[in-house]
Amino acid sequence: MPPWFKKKQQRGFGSGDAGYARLVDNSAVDLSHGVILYLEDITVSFDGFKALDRLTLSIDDGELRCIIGPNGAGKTTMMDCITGKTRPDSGSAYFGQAMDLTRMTEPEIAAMGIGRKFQKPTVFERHSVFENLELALKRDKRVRYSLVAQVDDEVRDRVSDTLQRIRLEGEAERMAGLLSHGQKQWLEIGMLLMQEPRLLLLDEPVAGMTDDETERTAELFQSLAGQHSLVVVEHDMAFVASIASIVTVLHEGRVLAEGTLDKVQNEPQVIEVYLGR
Amino acid sequence: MMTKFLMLLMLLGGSLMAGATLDAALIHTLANGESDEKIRAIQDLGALATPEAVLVLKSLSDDALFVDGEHVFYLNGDQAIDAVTGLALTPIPESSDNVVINNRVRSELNTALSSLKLFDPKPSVRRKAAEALLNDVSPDMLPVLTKAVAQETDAGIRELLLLAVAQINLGSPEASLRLSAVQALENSSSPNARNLLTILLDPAHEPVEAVRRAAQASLKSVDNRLALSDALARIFSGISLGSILMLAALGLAITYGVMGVINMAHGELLMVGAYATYVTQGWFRLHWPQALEGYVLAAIPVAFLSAALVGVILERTVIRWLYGRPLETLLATWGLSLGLIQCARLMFGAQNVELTNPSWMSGRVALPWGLSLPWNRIDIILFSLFVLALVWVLMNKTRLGLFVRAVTQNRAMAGCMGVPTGLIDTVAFGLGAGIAGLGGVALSQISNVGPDMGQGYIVDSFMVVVLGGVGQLAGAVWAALGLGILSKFLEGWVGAVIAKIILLVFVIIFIQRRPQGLFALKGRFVDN
Amino acid sequence: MRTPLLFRTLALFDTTGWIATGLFVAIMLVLLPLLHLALPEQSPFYVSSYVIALLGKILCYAIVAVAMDLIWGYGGILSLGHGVFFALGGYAFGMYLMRAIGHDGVYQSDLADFMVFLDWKAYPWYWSGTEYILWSLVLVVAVPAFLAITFGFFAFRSRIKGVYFSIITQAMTYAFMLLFFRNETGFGGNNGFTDFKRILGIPITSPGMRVGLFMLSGLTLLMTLLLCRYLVTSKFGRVLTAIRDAESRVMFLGYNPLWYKLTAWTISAVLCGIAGALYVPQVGIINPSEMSPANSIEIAIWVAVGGRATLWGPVLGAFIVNLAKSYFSVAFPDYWLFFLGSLFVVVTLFLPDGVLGLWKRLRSRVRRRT
Amino acid sequence: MKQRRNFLQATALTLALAASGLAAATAYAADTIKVGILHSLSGTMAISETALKETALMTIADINAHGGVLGKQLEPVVVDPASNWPLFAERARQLLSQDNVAVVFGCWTSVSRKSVLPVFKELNGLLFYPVQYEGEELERNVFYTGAAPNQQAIPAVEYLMSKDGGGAKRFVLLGTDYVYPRTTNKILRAFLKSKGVAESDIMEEYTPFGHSDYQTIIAKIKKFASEGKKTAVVSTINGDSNVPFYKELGNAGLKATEVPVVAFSVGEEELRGVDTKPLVGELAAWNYFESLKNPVNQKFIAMYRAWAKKNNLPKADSVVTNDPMEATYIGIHMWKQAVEKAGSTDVDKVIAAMGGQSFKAPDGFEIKMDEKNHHLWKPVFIGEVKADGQFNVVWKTKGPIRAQPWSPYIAGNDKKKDVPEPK
Repeated sequence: MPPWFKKKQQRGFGSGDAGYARLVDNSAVDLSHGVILYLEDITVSFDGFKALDRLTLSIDDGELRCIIGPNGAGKTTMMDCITGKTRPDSGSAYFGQAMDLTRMTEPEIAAMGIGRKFQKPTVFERHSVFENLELALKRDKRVRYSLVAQVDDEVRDRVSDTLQRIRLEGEAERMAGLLSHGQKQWLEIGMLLMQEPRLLLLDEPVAGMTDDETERTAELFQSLAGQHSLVVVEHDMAFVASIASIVTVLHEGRVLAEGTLDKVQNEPQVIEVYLGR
Repeated sequence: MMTKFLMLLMLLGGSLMAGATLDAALIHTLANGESDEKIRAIQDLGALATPEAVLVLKSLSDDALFVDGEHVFYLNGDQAIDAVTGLALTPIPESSDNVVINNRVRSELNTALSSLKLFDPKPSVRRKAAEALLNDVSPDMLPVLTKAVAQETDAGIRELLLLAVAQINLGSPEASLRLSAVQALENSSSPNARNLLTILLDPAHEPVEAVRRAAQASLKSVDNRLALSDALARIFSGISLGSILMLAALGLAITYGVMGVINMAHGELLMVGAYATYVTQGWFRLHWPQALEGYVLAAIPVAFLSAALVGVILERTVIRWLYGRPLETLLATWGLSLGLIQCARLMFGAQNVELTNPSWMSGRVALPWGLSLPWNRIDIILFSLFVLALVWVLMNKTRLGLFVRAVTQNRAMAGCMGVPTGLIDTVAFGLGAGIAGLGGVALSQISNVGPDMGQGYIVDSFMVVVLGGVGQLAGAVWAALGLGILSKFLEGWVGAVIAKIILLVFVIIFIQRRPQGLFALKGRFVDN
Repeated sequence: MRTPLLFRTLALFDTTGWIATGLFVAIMLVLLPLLHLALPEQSPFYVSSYVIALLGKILCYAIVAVAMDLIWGYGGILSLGHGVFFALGGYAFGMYLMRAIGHDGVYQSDLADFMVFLDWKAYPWYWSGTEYILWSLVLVVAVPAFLAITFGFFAFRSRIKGVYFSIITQAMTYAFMLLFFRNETGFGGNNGFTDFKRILGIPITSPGMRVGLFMLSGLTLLMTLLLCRYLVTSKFGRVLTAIRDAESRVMFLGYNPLWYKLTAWTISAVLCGIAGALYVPQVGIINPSEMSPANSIEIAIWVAVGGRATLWGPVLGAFIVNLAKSYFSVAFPDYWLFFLGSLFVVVTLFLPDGVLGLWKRLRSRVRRRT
Repeated sequence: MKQRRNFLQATALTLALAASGLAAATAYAADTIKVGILHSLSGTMAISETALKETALMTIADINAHGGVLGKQLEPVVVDPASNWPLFAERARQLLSQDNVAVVFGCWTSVSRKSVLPVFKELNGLLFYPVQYEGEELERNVFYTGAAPNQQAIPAVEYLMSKDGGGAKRFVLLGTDYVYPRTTNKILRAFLKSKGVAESDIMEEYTPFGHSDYQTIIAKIKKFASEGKKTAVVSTINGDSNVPFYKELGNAGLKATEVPVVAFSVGEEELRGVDTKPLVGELAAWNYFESLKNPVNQKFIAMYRAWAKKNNLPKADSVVTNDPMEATYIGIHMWKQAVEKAGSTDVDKVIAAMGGQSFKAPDGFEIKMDEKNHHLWKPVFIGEVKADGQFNVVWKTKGPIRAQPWSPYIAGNDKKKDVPEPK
């Protein structure tokens, strides 16, 4: 047993109940093969309609992958499967080598180190920006701790770092609901950063941003790649072009093509799907 | 034995005395005597069997025989007819009293009248009299019955009469008669026959073994038939309860299920429908009394429209401002329900109001295996099918239904396509309210109509809709039927209270297991 | 570095806040009791037992309102079944009160009178130990907590929320009401518990006991407010409101909303139970109609009238609605329901933040002008 | 900061409201005698209790018109406990401690009476309770002008067993599940046993309040009745459930001549909201019927009709009188007589003067308050429902009979004293 694990246990987090949102060091993720996310043969159907049809996909550690595809291609359903919101009818989903995502709840998966940004920016509108980030901070997330937790200097430091990164320094005490759409997107990304995830799932992160903001987002994502793995779903091709090396095209719940953006854009099936016959 | 003799007399010589006046002393005993004396007078009059005597007995049975000092009279239209002379009394006596009879006298009177009825020209009257006899037949009626069997032309009624004769013959001293009676009773499904047969199982009562064995066999077949009819009756009562639950919940299935409005005033819309029925009845009484029987039918559109109107007003004034805020809607509509209750109380008084079942909703219909089902419940089941069909057609076969479904699925898109969403909301809510009003018509026929009546149905209605699955009309139907039948079987087993508690717990657990109800729509949009 | 509990408690309010709290204590816990006990009945300042009983009852309701606010205002979970926790707390303490009657009942039996007429020979098992006040106080907390935990665990685990949750809580309280109406259930059926004689040997009708219970209710309300204030200003409170506003975001941050909701729900239920236990000896009766769905909905309206997601709002709401009820149902009995009904409608349509919100809005408007 | 302001505002508002509550409740001594009326005017019990409030007001107005009591006018104080049992206690306390009323006429359900009892004992008040009830109670501060079980239930069952009543041999004891039916049925069961009715010939069933689906129970009764012997149903079904019960009974073809039903809670007022067709011939046992023919009753009925018209009561043209209304009327008059005898409204003196008071009641008898047990002597009538919602009296006792609040059919009651415990 590695020494860090023992230490955590001694602090009393070793409860056997899987329902607890345990603080687990995400170095626990077994990355021995360099793959951080592995989906195999995932099928999800809603009343006969197959949202995902034997989808197989793998993401390398530290990779920045873009997923594109027309509406209804299964992008959001895929994210639901990874984050535990939807249980696949069949197939398997592994985080690293050993963690079976299909058997875990959303909070467990989040605690393992998968962060997710929604299509519609979802922040706590009636909390201040500071509180939003503070809640996201990687800490013990159990009730017991929350009852005695205090905002200490470490928390303040971490939050102000992130505020700087997402350029919301001046807005710390503002209600999140009063931010602009683009600022909310940034705040949500900032919350993901506070979580210190291994893998970030970002659903249309630049929708509603100004060109300037989009550019800065691209920079941010590129700076994150390497230490984190990122999966970005996006419609904005210019943005995709500016950040991704490898692009996966989904269609009707399956991988239609995969490769560099140039390569997939020239594939005849992709053109057909996007432009119609 | 007295009766037997008198019956014979009546049959043989009754008609000779037609037109004659009645014995004044007899009539006065009938009017003023003690119970025992009255019974004797009734028997005497029954024996006379003249039209005059029958009229007097009938008036007595309808509480329409009056006494005023020395005059005993009954009413015929506007005239008071002297019971003794058969002549009209002028002027009509002012202060008069009913001739009071108690149940014992009334029962005697019924026997006298029903024996007379066995010879009525109308088969339906004869059938009823024969059916009544099956449950209460006494040995001294044998001669009358034999005579009636001989005269009877209708095979069905004859069979009934023969069963009655067989019941009497079970007590016959001749073993062969008893045996054939026992065998005849194999086809009976009257509990009375069952009791009589049970007695024959006892060797102390029945010395002949063959008869005992036959009785055993007959008893078994009667028992089977009774058990079957018992089970069928229970299923029927479950379906009946289910249809009532469905009528109560169907309006909610539209307002809540389809539109997503948590309408806690739903029960009060039922109440509006019920009061509309009451008002219709009052109108008929006042303006069109000869058609009073049909008031329930006339109340259907009235109830629909008045409840729909109330619904539209609620939607326009309150509910429309709360779309998308379900918990606030819940509280506001609860407030509305309190207001509606108090309105009803101020308009109609705190007391329940009186609604008369029309004759086609009273009484019961006899079916094979001794099963007999009450008309009002049958009518309500049919009515619920009608309402269900109406809702189905409205929602699936009309433009209105199309618009409603479009608006509820994607308001913005529907608006873009030119659907007047605001108007559709109002109309749809009005429709749901109107359907609730129809439910109120049905409830008014089996239950109390009072200001608080709606409160009793709100929890049940929500249970049905939630159990069936929000947005699923078919789900609501199955849920209502299922809950109805389940509750009736549980009730027979553990009693009404525990049955209700079990059902509530069942629904709570069920929702925990399947939050989307019986007929869930699966998909991405469910949670959002 | 941890801040000592005392400092953290002191930090719940600022100086003026504590002065105001002191004022509340002075009036509710000192002035009114004194005016009742020390003055002669003829004095114009005498506070009659009726007023003490009325205010004592409303104090209990205020505790319930604050508890409801914790779960609804802060947690976004509207319970239409809080009456059941209130009543269970009341019944739990009522069991002790029944046992304390001793042989002074109508039948001079060890058993409660209603058991005598049901021909029961001994107390059923769930009554055992209730002759000790401590055990019944344990039950006051444990029974609502147990019900809240079991019900809440399954409901929250199945992610039942919003209106669904409201409806099944309503079904729950309805089921309990039916159960308690049954005579065989062993809680006195429709009549419930009544004719209490004494607590710890002190007659329940003595002025000292009445004032004691009144003060205890005031104190409990104060403690409830402090506790809830602490909860909602802690990280727990922030997570709870975050769940209210965006539950899925909270989940994807790694919090399990189940435990947060369950904790708040259970605390709320226990507070209701305690309020019920204080309520029963003061009004002298507990019966199943306390569990009727209508009563539980009324609790929600106290909170809504005062102002959701504020702590003093519900207290204010409980006082306004109940004093109005006392006044209206004597002065205009016919219009009380209209008043209550329109209160529901007006508050939801025009006063989403309740009376406190209205007050704030008015004042800020006045300030802007000057 | 925010919290502090909230706090101050809340405190200020609370105090203002509390103060207004105090001010409203101040009482003044005047040249009137205050009389409290404690009946639910809203909620589920309003159906029954509103009429009692009107009767009380009418009787008080009548007494005032005839010179009042001890030369003073009576001043009624009406409060509405809204069918809420704790509220009954609160309102009783209000009447006794704020309004200082001399006497309270009120309550209907047993639970409301149980709820106010401690208040009356604590504040030494005086309550007149006008409704038939289960007995098993005798309080110094209460006078019971309704029937005890032996003045209603037992004579009714005796009648059913008699030749005129049909000679019933089997009994269904059917009731709503609360104290009155439970106790009554317990007494009846013991009584039936003493008359030689076997355990297997008694069926006891209870339904919850507001129960409206009687299909199952009627089927059970039908089966029970078909097992050979003459069966009768004794119904203590309460209020609203009666209509569905009788409708189902009628539809099931159980006629009064075959299976008679005698009810203890169905009177003229209850029949007003009912289609009486299916009920004709069913029985009810009471101590008063509107249809009784005697001058006192005619005067009583006329007085009430005039009152209803004058005060525009709902459906004033069809008001009826019933047993609890008569009991209210008697109670108020007897209290007046006792006050006059005692020369004071002092509760202790009035209690002492009540015993032995007699009054010519609308039931046609000179009835008296028992010297000892705080209950009235009452005649018993059995009536059959007529189509117009009135009753035909088919049987009555020879004269008023004495109440037995402690039924001899309940074990242990033989040791009970027939006088209330002194203060």
